[in-house]
Amino acid sequence: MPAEITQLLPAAVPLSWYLVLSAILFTLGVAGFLFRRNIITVFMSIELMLNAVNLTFVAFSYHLKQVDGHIFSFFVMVVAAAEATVGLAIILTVFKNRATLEIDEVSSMKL
Amino acid sequence: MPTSFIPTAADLLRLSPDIVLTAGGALMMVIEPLTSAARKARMAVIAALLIAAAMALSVMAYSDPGTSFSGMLVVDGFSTFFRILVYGCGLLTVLMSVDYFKRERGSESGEYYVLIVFSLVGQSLMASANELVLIFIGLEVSSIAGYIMAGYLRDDKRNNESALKYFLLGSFATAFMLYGVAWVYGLTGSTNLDTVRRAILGGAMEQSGQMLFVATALMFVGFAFKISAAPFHVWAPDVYQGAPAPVAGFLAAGAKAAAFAMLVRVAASAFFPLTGRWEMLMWATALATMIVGNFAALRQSNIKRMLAYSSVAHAGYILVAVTAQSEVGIAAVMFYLASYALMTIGVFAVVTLVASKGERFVEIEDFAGLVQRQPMLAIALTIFLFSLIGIPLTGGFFAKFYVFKAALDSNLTWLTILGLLNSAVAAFYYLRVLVVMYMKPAAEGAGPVDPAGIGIKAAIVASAVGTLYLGVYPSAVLDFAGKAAQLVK
Amino acid sequence: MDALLFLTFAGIAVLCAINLILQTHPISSALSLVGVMGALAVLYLLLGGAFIAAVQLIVYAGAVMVLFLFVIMLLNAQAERTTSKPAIRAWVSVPLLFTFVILLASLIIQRAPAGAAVRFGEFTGGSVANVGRALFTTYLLPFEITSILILIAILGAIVLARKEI
Amino acid sequence: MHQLWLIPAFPLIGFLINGIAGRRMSKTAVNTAAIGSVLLSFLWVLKVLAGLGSLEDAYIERYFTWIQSGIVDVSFDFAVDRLSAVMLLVVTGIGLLIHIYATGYMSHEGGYYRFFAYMNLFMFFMLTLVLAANFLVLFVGWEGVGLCSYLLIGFYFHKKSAGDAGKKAFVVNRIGDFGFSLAMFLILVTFGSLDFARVFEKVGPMAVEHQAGVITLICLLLLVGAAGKSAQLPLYVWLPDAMEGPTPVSALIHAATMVTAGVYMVARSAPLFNHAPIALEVVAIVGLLTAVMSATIGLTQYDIKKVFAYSTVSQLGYMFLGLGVGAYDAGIFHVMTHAFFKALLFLGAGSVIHALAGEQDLRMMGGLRKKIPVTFLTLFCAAIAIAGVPPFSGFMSKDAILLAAHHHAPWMYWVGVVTAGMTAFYVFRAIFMCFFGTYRGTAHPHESPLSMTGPLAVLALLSLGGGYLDVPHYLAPVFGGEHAPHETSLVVISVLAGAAGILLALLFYVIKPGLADAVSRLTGKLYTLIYNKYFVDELYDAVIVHPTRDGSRALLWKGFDAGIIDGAVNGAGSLARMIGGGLRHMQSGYIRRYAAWVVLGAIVLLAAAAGMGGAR
Amino acid sequence: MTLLDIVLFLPAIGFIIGLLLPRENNELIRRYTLGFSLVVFIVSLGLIGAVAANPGESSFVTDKVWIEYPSIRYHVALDGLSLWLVILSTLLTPICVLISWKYIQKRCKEFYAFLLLLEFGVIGVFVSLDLFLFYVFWEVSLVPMYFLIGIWGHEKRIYAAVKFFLYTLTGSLLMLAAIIWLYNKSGTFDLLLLTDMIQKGRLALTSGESFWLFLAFFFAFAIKVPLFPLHTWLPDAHGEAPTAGSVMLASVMLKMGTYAIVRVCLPLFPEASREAAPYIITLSIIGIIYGALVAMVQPNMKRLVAYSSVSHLGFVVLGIFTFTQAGIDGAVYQMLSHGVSTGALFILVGYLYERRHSLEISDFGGVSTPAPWLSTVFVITTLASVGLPLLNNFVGEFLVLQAAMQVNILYAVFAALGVILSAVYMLWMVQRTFYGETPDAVKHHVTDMTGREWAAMIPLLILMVWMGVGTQSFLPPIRANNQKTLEMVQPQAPAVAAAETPARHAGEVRHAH
Repeated sequence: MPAEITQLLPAAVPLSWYLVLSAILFTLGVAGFLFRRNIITVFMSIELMLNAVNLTFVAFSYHLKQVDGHIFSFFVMVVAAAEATVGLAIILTVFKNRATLEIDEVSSMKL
Repeated sequence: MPTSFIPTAADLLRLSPDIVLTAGGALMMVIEPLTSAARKARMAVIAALLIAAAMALSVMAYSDPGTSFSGMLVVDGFSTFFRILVYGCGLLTVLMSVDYFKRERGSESGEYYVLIVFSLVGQSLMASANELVLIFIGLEVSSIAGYIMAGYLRDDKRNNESALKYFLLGSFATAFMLYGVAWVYGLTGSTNLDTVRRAILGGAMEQSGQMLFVATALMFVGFAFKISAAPFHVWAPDVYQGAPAPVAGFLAAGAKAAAFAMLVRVAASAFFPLTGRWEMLMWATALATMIVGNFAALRQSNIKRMLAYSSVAHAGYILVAVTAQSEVGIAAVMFYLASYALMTIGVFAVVTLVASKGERFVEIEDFAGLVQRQPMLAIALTIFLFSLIGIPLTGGFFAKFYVFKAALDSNLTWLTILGLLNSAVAAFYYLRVLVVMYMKPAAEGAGPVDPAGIGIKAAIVASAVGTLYLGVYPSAVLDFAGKAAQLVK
Repeated sequence: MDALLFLTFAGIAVLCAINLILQTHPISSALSLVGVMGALAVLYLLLGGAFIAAVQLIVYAGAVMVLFLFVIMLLNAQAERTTSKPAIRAWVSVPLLFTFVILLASLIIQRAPAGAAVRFGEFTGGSVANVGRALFTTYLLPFEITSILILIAILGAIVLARKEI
Repeated sequence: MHQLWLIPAFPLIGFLINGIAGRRMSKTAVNTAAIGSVLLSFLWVLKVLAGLGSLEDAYIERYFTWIQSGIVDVSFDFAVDRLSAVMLLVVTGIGLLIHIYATGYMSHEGGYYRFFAYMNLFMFFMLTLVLAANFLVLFVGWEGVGLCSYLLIGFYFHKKSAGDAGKKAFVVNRIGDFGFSLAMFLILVTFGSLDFARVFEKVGPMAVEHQAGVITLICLLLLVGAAGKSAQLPLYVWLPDAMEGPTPVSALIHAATMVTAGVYMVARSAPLFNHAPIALEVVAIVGLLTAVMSATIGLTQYDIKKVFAYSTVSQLGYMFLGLGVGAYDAGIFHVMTHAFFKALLFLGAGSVIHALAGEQDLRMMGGLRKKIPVTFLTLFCAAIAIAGVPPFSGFMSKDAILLAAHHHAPWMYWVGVVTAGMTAFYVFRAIFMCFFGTYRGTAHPHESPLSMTGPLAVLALLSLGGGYLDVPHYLAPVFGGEHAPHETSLVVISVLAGAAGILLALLFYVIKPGLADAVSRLTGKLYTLIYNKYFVDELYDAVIVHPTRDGSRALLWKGFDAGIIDGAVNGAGSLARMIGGGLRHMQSGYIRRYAAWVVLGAIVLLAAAAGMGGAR
Repeated sequence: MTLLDIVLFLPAIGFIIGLLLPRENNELIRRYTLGFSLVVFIVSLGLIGAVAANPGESSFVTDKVWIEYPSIRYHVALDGLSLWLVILSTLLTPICVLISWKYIQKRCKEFYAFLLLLEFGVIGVFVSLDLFLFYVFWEVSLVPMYFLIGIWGHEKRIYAAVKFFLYTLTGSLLMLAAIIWLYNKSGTFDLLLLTDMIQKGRLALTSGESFWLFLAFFFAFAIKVPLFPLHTWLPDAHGEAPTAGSVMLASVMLKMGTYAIVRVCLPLFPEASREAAPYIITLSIIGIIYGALVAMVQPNMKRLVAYSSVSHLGFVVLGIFTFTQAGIDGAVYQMLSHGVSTGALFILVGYLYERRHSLEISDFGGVSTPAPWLSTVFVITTLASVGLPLLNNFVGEFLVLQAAMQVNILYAVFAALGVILSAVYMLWMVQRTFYGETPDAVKHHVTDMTGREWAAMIPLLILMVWMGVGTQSFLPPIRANNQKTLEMVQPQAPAVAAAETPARHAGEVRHAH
């Protein structure tokens, strides 16, 4: 690796870099929710948002020199897993009734 | 960090209602497949007994208030009030669901009651948790159970859609909330409400006040979603309309009460130092919520949807009391939720009955001539609707009264006046149901309403009696709420 | 060195996330998500989260995402049709999202607590032992509650999907 | 105690008997109750007056507190003084005669009992009016007689014109009452009492600047009231229409008694008017104008009762002239004599109408002199009385007024004289058209029964000799004894004017019939104007009635009420629904749009939070 | 448990018993309601003695805690102001039962139950001395009336009922805000206590505050009165309501507004009331004339009477805001008179409707011929309504106009115009309805009054005359109470009033001149 590049970069990464990365990932998750039309992809976008949150937890945990943040992200993973189970089950029923995964076609109730 | 993970006796007592419910729920899951189809009604009885036991235990637990599980859980008046409230909602929902599933699916289903029981655990945790992550987990327990219940009739398109919308949007909003929690954790070094509060008072504010404020805003997105405050209410009409009527009642009453409990506790304990700056935002949210709920409800023809909008509007009234940011306000929130739970469950119980198999009759016009077809049912519905309007001698009146009293106490004069005018607007759409029910003849072919089972009858009578009781003698509940409103000693 | 590692894996995560959004076929999206998760696992390691990095890979990227893939396969989900009327106009959403991310990022850059910069190996509190101890003492209650969550999830799956398909 | 209250109480009892049970009673019983009650009342008047003796001062009886509140403290009091004594005698006396007459006249009419019930009720209110010891009790009688007038005018209620006339009478009277009641309120505010005695006591010592302002205002408002009741300009329009009622009613109410209530009231308030010379002047001018104007209309009418009705208006004008020039006694004197001869005129006319089975048009009469001689004779007596032929009653009273007018302002005298000439002309015109020439009608005239002719005879005697009752002198203690000096030349002139009128009538209608038509053609438009009563009714309709009614309908009701207020109310409702319609479009049904709302909300919140959070 | 409590709660008990009666047996329900309401009336007569003996003070006081916090008390009492209004309510209820005997054929049970509930509500409004309790009753009375109009009304009944409900509710919600505000300031809802605090200066309101509070209260009351231009719900409500509904609405419920102005607005906000008086008087005078003019052109009898109510109630408001003894006495007396005579008018219009099934004046004519007694009674009632002396309305109008003259001659002049106009529209209606040719439709359908109909009318006819002549039976308690109110509104008033009141002259015979 060329030394110039190494020198351009700081020796240690500031905490805010992690946090900004987290924010970007979170926003990308939101964007996924808004732009994708496949229900499963939309759901995956939510998972992306949760991942971003986890990164924040872990980053702050480092900053605070505590273990608690890790525990929180662990809980978030469990929740995500549970959500995934239920969510996919719901998606299954929707698919069975409508034979589509197009999110905009699940819009019979409105106004 | 405690050295032993063996909980003390006091810890267990304070958690006992949830323990009982969890254990009972698990047990029900075991015996459910072993029960013959004809005897599934037993599951409802077991669920009811469990909930009743949990109620009793939460009263007992209150005899020894305090925190437990390393400050995770707090048993105080506030949490006890909401525990009993959500258990009550659960109990009434169990009662009114008995006939519903028999009618819709031809047989009872035990899992439904297990879900109610588990979701009550979640709601009770939302009310009694003293730690943001535990609150989050409680919220997820309650919500995930809710998602499943909303889509319980899996062959019904409306149920599917309702569940999907509720699930996707719910998870979406919770992610925001969680992001806020993460920030709060980073900025204050803790997620324990008391510690957070101390940290904020102790200097976190000076260091990163702006971020902290934004973090609360992120959390508020999640809270506002759950209490269906505008503009985060968008899910509510679709979900309530699509969900089975008893479930819609449960969501509108119990889930909303728990969400408010969580909002109030977080706002009044951890972020109390910040709430002063939240006033303008809360003010606007409360007003927007009332307006959106009431005005949109004017144009609804489906009664479940109308009630959903009305539920949004009521959230707005409650937010008025939250905006007041005083103990009087918190007491008003508590009283309001109690009476709102009774009347809204009552209304949904009546709707459940009138709707008939497949929920065919859920248009307002389908209530025509109800007073002749089913006078007692009509009288009960009248009581609930008057309570929703806020006519004296019903719980809804005192609820509004306390809310606006609290608002005026905090000099929110304009919000009060706008809120009162809003409730005049609200009268219009409730009156429409009354008009149809009393003043229009029954439509051709509208036969007698299905005979009501004992469960739903009990639910309706209990809600009506409760609504009237709160309307005539609100002191008992209000006194308790008043005492419990002091969240931070 | 730290910076380089960070930038590399941050880049991977962001690219994968963007790919997740751009792909129309759910399987591509799912695989992108796995990529994000993997990259994040590395970042966790950098932050001293040994346990969490492992869990991220095993449970999240491994189990949960497999579940996703499984369902996608099961439903034989196709790529999104392009003709469908867009529900959200991009010219509304994109500026909105940019505002959102710039708001957050600028706030973080300007106001985030200026602690010590992150150096790999400086903090090792996220070991399995530490996590385990905290989980069974301070966080006993939430931990137990998550079991209910799992129970409900199982129940939900049964209720909604049993005897189906 | 002389139990004054019995005087009105008798007719009231008669009213109650006939009103409640009359329908089931025989005619005899109805007659007994009706006439008996009035007779008892008359006798009781005589007894009371006899018992009270000379009656130099007012005699007051107090009964009970009626309304007491704040400055208002009014009790039900009756009083008698010489003024009311005269009125009592006239009212009960004439009333009795007319009641008797009516038994004959009404014998073939439906609603016989109802008629007498109303008549008795009228007597009750009229006597209350006369006996009142304060303004409010007077007002009770005042309104009451108006009511009875309304009821009796509309007696033939199935005829639309009768109902209209009744309503018109009531409403116009109400306009008068409007003035009267305002005057009352002002009196109460100014003097702190409504008792005649206390008010008049206080008016004397009052400061002069008050007299110019408040008292004049009070008097003018009283005049409005009096003008309404006594059919003076511009409120006279109801009286000619009031002839829709049965003829005895016209005689009793619209000639002899009720219409003179205004005169009585002004005379009663003389102490007030004496302190308001401007008001008095107005009274005189109004009276004079009314007298002239209605006399001219009387010249052209063909309905026999209308002729006499305009004549009544004209004579009432005379009385007001008398009051206005300060000759209250003369005015009251004329009230009395007028009661005699005008009642007689109407009753006689009634007898004619009765004979002709309802015919009232003079052009359909003629030559009845021989067919109904008694009626003719009595009517002729009345005619010479009203025409001012000496030495009969009309001459005496009218002369007193004219002399006083000359004393006050000579031009008033001259106008009065001209009017007297016209009066003589139109009365004799009626007499001649009716009784002379040849019969032009189709009915079979027959003389009336004794119950009708009897009262006619009595009234004829009174008309001829009534002038010798020296009323002005008797009233001296009430109004003070000043009289205008007697000037023979003036008397002669007025008598000549009357004679000219009679002769002219003789020329036009007996000697050369057809001349009248020629004259009317000659005067053309003027004649049309007068014949149509100066188009006053039409004017009122066009200026007041129609604009009010149409304006109320179009502008107030449809425009303001339904349009603006309800429009605003309903508009608010529609607006709310519109807002609701807009708001529910947030609910597009698309999950992703919902998410966009959440994001939008979150961004707004965050931006606000970042903004506000930065403050610290 | 005082007699007043009994009178108040009897109708509520009757309501509950009524609900338990069998739905099919209409005759039983009618008889029961008639009997029950008569009992209430008779019991209520027992209230008169004690109040008349001590009119300036509260009698039959019950003051118990209802709700501890906020301190809401069941505080009821009766004084000279409320006494007659309570009696009027109890009297009119049995009359309403009588007149509905034939009129109401469908859903009898509910009808009579609502009637009793309405009685409960209105009595409650008149006797509560706790603002909160007052508000509760205020709203409670709204509900049965809403149903009475909405279920048993004519074609546009639903529009009318909803309009009525929303109009009133909007006003009363603002009142609720004001009540709460007062409570937050003072810690009590008790009217007497509040009055005392304000009079003694212990509750200091800035003039801005008291102005807005006054306005909030007054707005609610003005809608109920209804004061121009808030009156447009009234013609609709009256026009569409069943007879009994119109009667209760006109005779009792409108009085709730004016009663409340005297009871609440004046003592609590004396200065604001005084400042607002010219504007309110102007509005009320506009209302007097406007109501009369619009009444004049109404083709529908009930709407005509409704607009006449607007006009008559204008007198009441005018009287109140003159702040003179005579004015307020007259206003209260006018409330009662209007209750009797307009109630009677609505009853009679209802009789006509029962016969001809129309309310359009043009569908009638010549009714006098087939129904002379009906027409006689109608005319008497009309005369009472237009304020003929010796009948009831005259007294109130006289006092009010007198008071107006005391304040400003122009007030009196314009208000008196209303008296003229009332004669115009009333007599015009009488003439078009009862006089003239009798069309066949009328001849065939219209019959004279029956015994039951007489029974409903006779008490009212007696009252018209009694209240017109024997005012001393009614006025003294009213006067005594108003005197107290006046002292609060105008601290300097009592001395002046005493000087103005002429002493009653002694001796029966007195010679003048």
